[in-house]
Amino acid sequence: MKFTFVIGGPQGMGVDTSAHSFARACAYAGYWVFGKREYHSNITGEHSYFTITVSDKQVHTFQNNIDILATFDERTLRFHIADVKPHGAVIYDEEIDITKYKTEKDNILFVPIPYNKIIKETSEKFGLGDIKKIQVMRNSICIFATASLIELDSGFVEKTMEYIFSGKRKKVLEPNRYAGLVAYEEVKKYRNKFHIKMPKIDLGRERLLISGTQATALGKIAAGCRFQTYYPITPATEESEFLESVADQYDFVVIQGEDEIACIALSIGAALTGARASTSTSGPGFSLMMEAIGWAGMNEVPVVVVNHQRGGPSTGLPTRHEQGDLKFAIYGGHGEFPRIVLAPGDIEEAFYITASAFNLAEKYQCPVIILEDKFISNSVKTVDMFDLSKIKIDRGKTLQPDNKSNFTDTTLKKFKRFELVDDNISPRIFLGHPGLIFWNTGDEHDEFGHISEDPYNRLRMHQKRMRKLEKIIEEVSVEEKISIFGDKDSDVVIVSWGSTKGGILTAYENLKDMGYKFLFIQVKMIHPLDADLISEYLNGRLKIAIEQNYSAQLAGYITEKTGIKFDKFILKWTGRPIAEEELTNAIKNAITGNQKSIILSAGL
Amino acid sequence: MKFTFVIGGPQGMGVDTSAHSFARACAYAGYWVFGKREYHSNITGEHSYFTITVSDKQVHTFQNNIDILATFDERTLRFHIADVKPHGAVIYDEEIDITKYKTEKDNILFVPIPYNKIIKETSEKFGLGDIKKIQVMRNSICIFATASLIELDSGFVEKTMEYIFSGKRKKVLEPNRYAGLVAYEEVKKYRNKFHIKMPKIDLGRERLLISGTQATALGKIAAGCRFQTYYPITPATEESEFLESVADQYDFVVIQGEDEIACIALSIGAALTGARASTSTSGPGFSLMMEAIGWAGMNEVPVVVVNHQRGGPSTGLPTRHEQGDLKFAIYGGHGEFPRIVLAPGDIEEAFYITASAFNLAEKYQCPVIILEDKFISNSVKTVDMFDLSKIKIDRGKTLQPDNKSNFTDTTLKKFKRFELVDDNISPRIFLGHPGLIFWNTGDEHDEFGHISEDPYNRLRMHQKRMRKLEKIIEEVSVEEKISIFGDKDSDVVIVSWGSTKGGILTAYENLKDMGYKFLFIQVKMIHPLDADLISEYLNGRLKIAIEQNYSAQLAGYITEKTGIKFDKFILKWTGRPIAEEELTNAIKNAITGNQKSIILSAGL
Amino acid sequence: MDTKEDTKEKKDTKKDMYRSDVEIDWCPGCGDFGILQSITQALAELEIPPYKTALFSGIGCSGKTPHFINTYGIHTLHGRPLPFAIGAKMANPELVVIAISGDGDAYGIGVGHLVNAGRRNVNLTYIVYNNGVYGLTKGQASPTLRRRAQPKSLKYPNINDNINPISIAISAGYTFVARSFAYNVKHLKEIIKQSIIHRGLGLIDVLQPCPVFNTVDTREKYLEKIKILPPDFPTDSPLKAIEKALDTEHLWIGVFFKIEKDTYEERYSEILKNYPRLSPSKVQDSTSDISFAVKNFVI
Amino acid sequence: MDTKEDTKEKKDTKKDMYRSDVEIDWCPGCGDFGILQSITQALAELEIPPYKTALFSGIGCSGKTPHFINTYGIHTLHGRPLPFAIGAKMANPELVVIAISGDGDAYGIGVGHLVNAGRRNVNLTYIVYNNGVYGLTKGQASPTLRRRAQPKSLKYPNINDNINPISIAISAGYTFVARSFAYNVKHLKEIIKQSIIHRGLGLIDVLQPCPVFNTVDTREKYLEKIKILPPDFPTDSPLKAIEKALDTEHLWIGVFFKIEKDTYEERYSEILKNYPRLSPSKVQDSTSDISFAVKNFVI
Ligand SMILES: Cc1ncc(C[n+]2csc(CCOP(=O)(O)OP(=O)(O)O)c2C)c(N)n1
Ligand SMILES: Cc1ncc(C[n+]2csc(CCOP(=O)(O)OP(=O)(O)O)c2C)c(N)n1
Ligand code: SF4
Ligand code: SF4
Ligand SMILES: [Mg+2]
Ligand SMILES: [Mg+2]
Repeated sequence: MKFTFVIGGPQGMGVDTSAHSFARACAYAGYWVFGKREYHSNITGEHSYFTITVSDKQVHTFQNNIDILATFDERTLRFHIADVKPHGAVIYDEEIDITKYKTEKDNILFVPIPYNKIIKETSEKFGLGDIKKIQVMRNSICIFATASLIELDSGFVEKTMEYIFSGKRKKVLEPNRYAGLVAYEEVKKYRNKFHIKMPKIDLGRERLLISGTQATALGKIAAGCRFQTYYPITPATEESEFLESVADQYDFVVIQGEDEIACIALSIGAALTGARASTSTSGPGFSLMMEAIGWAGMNEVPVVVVNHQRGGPSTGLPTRHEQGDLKFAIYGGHGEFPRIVLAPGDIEEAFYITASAFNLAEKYQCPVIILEDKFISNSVKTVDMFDLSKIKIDRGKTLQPDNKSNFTDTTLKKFKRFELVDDNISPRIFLGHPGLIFWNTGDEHDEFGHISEDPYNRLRMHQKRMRKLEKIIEEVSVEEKISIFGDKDSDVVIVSWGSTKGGILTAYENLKDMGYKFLFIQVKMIHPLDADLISEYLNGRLKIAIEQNYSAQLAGYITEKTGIKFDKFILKWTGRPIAEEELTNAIKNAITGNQKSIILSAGL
Repeated sequence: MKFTFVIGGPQGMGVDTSAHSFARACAYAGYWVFGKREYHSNITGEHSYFTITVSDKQVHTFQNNIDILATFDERTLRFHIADVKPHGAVIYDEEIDITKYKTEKDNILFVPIPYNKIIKETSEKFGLGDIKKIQVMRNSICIFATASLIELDSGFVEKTMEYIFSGKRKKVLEPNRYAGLVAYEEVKKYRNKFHIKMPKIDLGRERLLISGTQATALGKIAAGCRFQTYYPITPATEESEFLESVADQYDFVVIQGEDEIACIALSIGAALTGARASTSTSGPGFSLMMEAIGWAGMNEVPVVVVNHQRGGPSTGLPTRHEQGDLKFAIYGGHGEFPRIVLAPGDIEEAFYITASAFNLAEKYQCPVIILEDKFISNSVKTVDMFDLSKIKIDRGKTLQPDNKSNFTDTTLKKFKRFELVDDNISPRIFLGHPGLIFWNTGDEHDEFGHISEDPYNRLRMHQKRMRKLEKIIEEVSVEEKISIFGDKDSDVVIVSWGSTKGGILTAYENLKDMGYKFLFIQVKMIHPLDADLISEYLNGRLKIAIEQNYSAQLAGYITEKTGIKFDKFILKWTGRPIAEEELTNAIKNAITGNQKSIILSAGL
Repeated sequence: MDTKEDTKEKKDTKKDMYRSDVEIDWCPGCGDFGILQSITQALAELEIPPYKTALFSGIGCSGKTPHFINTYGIHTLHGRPLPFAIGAKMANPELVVIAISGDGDAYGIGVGHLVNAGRRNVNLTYIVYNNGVYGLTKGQASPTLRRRAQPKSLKYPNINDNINPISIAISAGYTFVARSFAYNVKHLKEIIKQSIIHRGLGLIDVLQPCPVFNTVDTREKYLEKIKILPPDFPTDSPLKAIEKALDTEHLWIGVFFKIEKDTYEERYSEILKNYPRLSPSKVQDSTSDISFAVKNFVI
Repeated sequence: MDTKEDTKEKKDTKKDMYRSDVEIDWCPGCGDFGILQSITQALAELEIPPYKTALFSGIGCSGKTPHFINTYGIHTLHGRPLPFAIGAKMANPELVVIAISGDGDAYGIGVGHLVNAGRRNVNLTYIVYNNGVYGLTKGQASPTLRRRAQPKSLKYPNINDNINPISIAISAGYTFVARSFAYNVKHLKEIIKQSIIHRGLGLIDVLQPCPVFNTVDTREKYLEKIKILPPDFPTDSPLKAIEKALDTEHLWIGVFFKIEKDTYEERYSEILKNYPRLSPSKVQDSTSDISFAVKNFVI
């Protein structure tokens, strides 16, 4: 059982909240959900919508074809009706003239809702006054109506309403519940005309309904990060705002800097004191951070930078999805310095990879860049409760201040912060370490951190830093570098990164049923790249790259490192993620057809 | 005939000037010179030195082995004496105890100069007072002494002195000339012990003695660029300061911005008005410019950015040489946008490529990045007079305001600045074009330049921009993309870019005599890369990459685009350029030996 | 510019011509509407031809303004409208140039450009939409939000003090410094006109209610505090101006400061004899003779 | 910090301990020597243990200072010492933090941070070496160089006006604003001490002759113009302070402004109950329980 629900409306009118309540109600009933948000770079008025795919098994991505379209304005109806499946249902305002839509789509169920009537009745009952001012109630009505149609117990919806209308908003709970229940009753009469039913499932275990930004923030908390900086930017801000909301509990210093240059500098400054420190941003902010990321590379400072990618270049499509910053993350900043680039493929990985990023940063003493993308960052999903036992704290070669050490100020020692050691990782101390001092500089430096222009020192210091990349490839486990899915016997291999993972896994299931198989390599540690490891899987197979950018950036990087070229490309850069059906088809075409590049464009 | 002269001394004490006078005097005598500067990131006191290689034929690079070491302090002697060739000469202050150097180096000629005696005599003659305050005169003495040793007519040195001591400095001309001529006489007695002689050559044509930054500035002037912005940074500043010095003559607006972000924004603003506009910087500034370069890519604004590369990452080696920013120039900035990356290989090309960059920028309406490197930017060289007839102005599809057009304000038209046309180049007008208006935005936009989040518009607009890259590859001539040197029948091919060109050409000549040959591909238009063109030369040959960075960035980029891997790497990242001898040896070893990477480190 | 042509244009300039056909997507009740109207009215009343005008904006709700106006409209980067605008103005001084920012844009990420522009006195007008929040990113505190204020999006009361843009602009060297109120279109329009006419760099700080996110600085709160500077207020004294700007009891609106000083264009015409006549926008279609410039290098 | 340990340290603190063994490569006669001496003397007299002190500098001749001093010394990026320093201070409030810039660093490329730091009142001292030029890049005009001045490296007289750092800092919210003279080590040292002791953000603008490049603001010229603020100068009035800062006849040195206001650290301790005790630098070696944070997501 799997179906897709879409709700839309003017931005700023509660669509987000009602979509979230629907997802939550389904989750309460024991189902798995995946919710994707599409919105404009605008505060009030533009059309935004939410697509929620629900199933009794884990859902990894969304579908374009709609089973239930829930609307309360005509624009949403007009925009989305073409995508409603045969035998699907449309919830609409009875005051809208539906005739033309009905003739267009004669195989779907139209469920009229007397929004104004119910709102009026509710207003009278609770003395709420002018119904024009409480139109936002349409959201609750719409959700209850949907629940009713699919026989989702109204109790689950009520429970989400109680969750949402709490605190300051508590006073509107009862009217919303009342209006909703009226609609719930009203719609019961359509149940027998509709095929989707949602009986309660008992899973018997705790899960989370969570977004990518939230999972990332949790990863930071779990890993002991206690210093976050940010400058507001879509779609990254939510991560920091969530951290602000729990700051007190975790002694978490969250600073809104005056710009992204300040943010990265603040975090590097904090990291020097031993704090696990991070900053989160998106494309434009990431561009501004490059000079200082290079400084961190030069001074071997562990700092974690999360780039929640959005459509580029420049301001681009600020609220839309893209995977356009990969090469920039790998090569950004003048000169050469070691860094690690990680890419979680889903919301769970956003948590686990973020947490482990701090270990990598401290073990290899370099900046770590986490590339998320808007489709992960802003989507919500039901996931199993995060397992803290999978995370260990490893602070690398960091010398903790030894309070018992017996020094006096006259025994003050210069610490060789950049000692040339065999494994290229110099022991590290923090600012304030008793009895020791060191220097840092963005200039090439000697072992103490003093400026040195000596060519031989340069030869070794640059080498020391850059060789860490080889060490990282050697030491990081295969599981942290890549994930392998699908059929190892297949002569087709798909390589991808980031949020396409969910779609590829889902398409795999679909295609298996249709008789097609493939091996799927999800690259998680993209830089430094374990070229040998990946080559192994590429050689002798039809190689398909799937990416949400124009130039197939990961594929290009793999070719650079292995010399192996890809045969087929499935690409999309409309700012919209790839839906299950679109991807299933595209992969089938890539396997069977002879088009080299398949360019996708579905989705509003 | 070819020899190498080194002069050194504490920074800020006139070494630059005296090296320049020596080069100029040789040039006046009809010789060809190549001068390389090594200096610290310091104003006064650190050791800096100049290496000048002189020949009766064009010189493309410098040598590490010294024929004449001209010194007036002991530090310079100590630093460089090891590199003086057998039968070479050392000019030194007679007051220095030379014994230990003499025993170390018993096969060279030591020429003592009575600096203090001469200065004292001069001071008395001209009434200059305390000789401690006129020690800077050592420079002139040293140059005259050298000239005398090699029988360079003192008239040529006097002519350079007249050139240097002009304007405000004119009053010191006579004392310097006097002191110099005393030394000139003094040294004559050593002539018969030394083998290098410099009779006058009559070339019969005008040449220039010029640096890379100056040649770049001239390229801008020639191409009609009239708007330059800069923020001081080594080694780029000299380019802008030269433009300031001739600004009035050329109606050139040169603005020193408050930072590099302002500089690139100022230049883009100017470019929008139709001005040919540029900015010049080095690594750290280049990092800061990336966000706005992306804006120019998005809005198809022709702007030329020169990055005079220096040692990175971060502040790095601010006065030293490196080619570390290639991948960053290609991939810098979030998201994907078209740009062109050009790399001149010598000072002549710095002129011609800079001039043509403005045509490319306007024809393809995109930012053009010129990657120079400190070894080009700060070196000086005798070159043939630049040939303006080789440069044409091509402003691309730019509609000039038509003053005769008969419009009234009521006929004001919205201009489709981003019209979707077959060849992906929309006609362009400038701000202020009568009767028309348009919009620009860093957001994805429609044909008028208004924000659009429509997926189909996005699909086409992004494609329109990115497809310009293919068009560029198709249309730009082979000569502008690459230069081919050496032996086409050889089964060895060397690929390189930027300032290594001179060394490779010189090594070619040396190795030819030793029986080794190779084909040499110098890539000038690195991005977009004509992969097919380059593959043609790579296939079937032993492929050697020569670069002055750690990770062989060009080689990697070629592998990405062609799938072809390199066999051998000659790399250097000490901040010092590769000398003729070092490169000759390295290439020989790469051809004959089996070391995969040859890491070089010569030079102080 | 040819005066004959000019007169003809003036006659035909129509007020409504300045509004573009792009649908405005600001929230209902937003102060930005008043600013938009003030700008188009000011342009119309001054009869400046649209194609001679270039508006440069930053990023934010405010940043969308140029799209709604029929002039050349350049929507630049967050915090950077000033350097883009200055580049255009210096390359083509015939343009009437207006820069537009939000308060985050101008006083936060862009304040380095704001301060340094004060040293140049370029002849342009800088209008800052001051709503105390980062509007387009959903209501975080901007640099003008007071300490301890807590508009609806803030998780805890504002931890930063606010900056005083008037006093900063005067300290930085602006030669025209004013404040107005977004809902007072007439007042604002007059100030914009004055600033455009002013020979030099003008900063107009516009108090702009953001009813959606800035739930503390409401229209009502503003009306309580706003006071119009008296007509005889001396606008030539930086100290008096700063004193008024530091007043915590009232929010003064009007022109705080206005002095005459040579503009950046005038300063360049001291260095470049043909400037502004041969400005950089006048590119020739043939290569330029380099013989003067190579003089010193010729051997 | 443990008081007992403290006393012990104080006893052992030696003045010359603060000079590192790195050779100084400033030009002879440079004002930077005096500043360096003032800093080490101030640290010695306040008996601040080197390992509890972190100096953050920008890029320039000035930026090299930390290498010459025996404390943690972080030579950051051009224009960015403040945010690096603030990050360290907020993560470990036990550190004594000093930020160092040149005038190009602080008032040019970095002035955005300078202004925005004023809104935070972090407890640290910001020392700006004001020499009117970009020293390390060979003498271009800095933001404090006056209009029409032409030190030796300029191709034509300075085209920009100078900014007034004192008045900018006060407008931006600094709670300690002072000026001193590099050659007056005693005066400067005392001011540095006062600023370190001051609870809040201090800016010290140091008039620093650069004999090599700033050939117009020579020691002699300075001595003609410099006047020490009278002992009874009221340091609590922004207006009086700005008035003195705007004085064109004299260059006043001394403390212009000094007020008490809660520091950024104190503000965070209102939000975070365990701050500064459990500051971010106190990282635990085990994972943190996320159950509180996931509360709202649990299904
Ligand atoms: C470099 C960069 N960082 C962050 C953003 C995200 N961003 C978009 S609008 C905005 C704030 C706008 O606030 P303000 O300037 O006050 O304008 P308003 O929306 O309030 O008019 C920010 C931070 C961006 N576009 N670019
Ligand atoms: C981003 C960046 N731009 C430019 C430079 C080059 N640079 C080095 S020092 C300096 C100026 C220093 O001037 P100032 O801050 O006044 O310090 P001073 O040398 O005078 O002490 C500049 C521009 C740089 N290091 N980084
Ligand atoms: S968010 Fe605020 S500033 Fe932005 S449009 Fe809405 S009301 Fe106006
Ligand atoms: S250049 Fe000026 S500021 Fe720099 S060290 Fe020399 S004298 Fe001092
Ligand atoms: Mg705002
Ligand atoms: Mg300075």
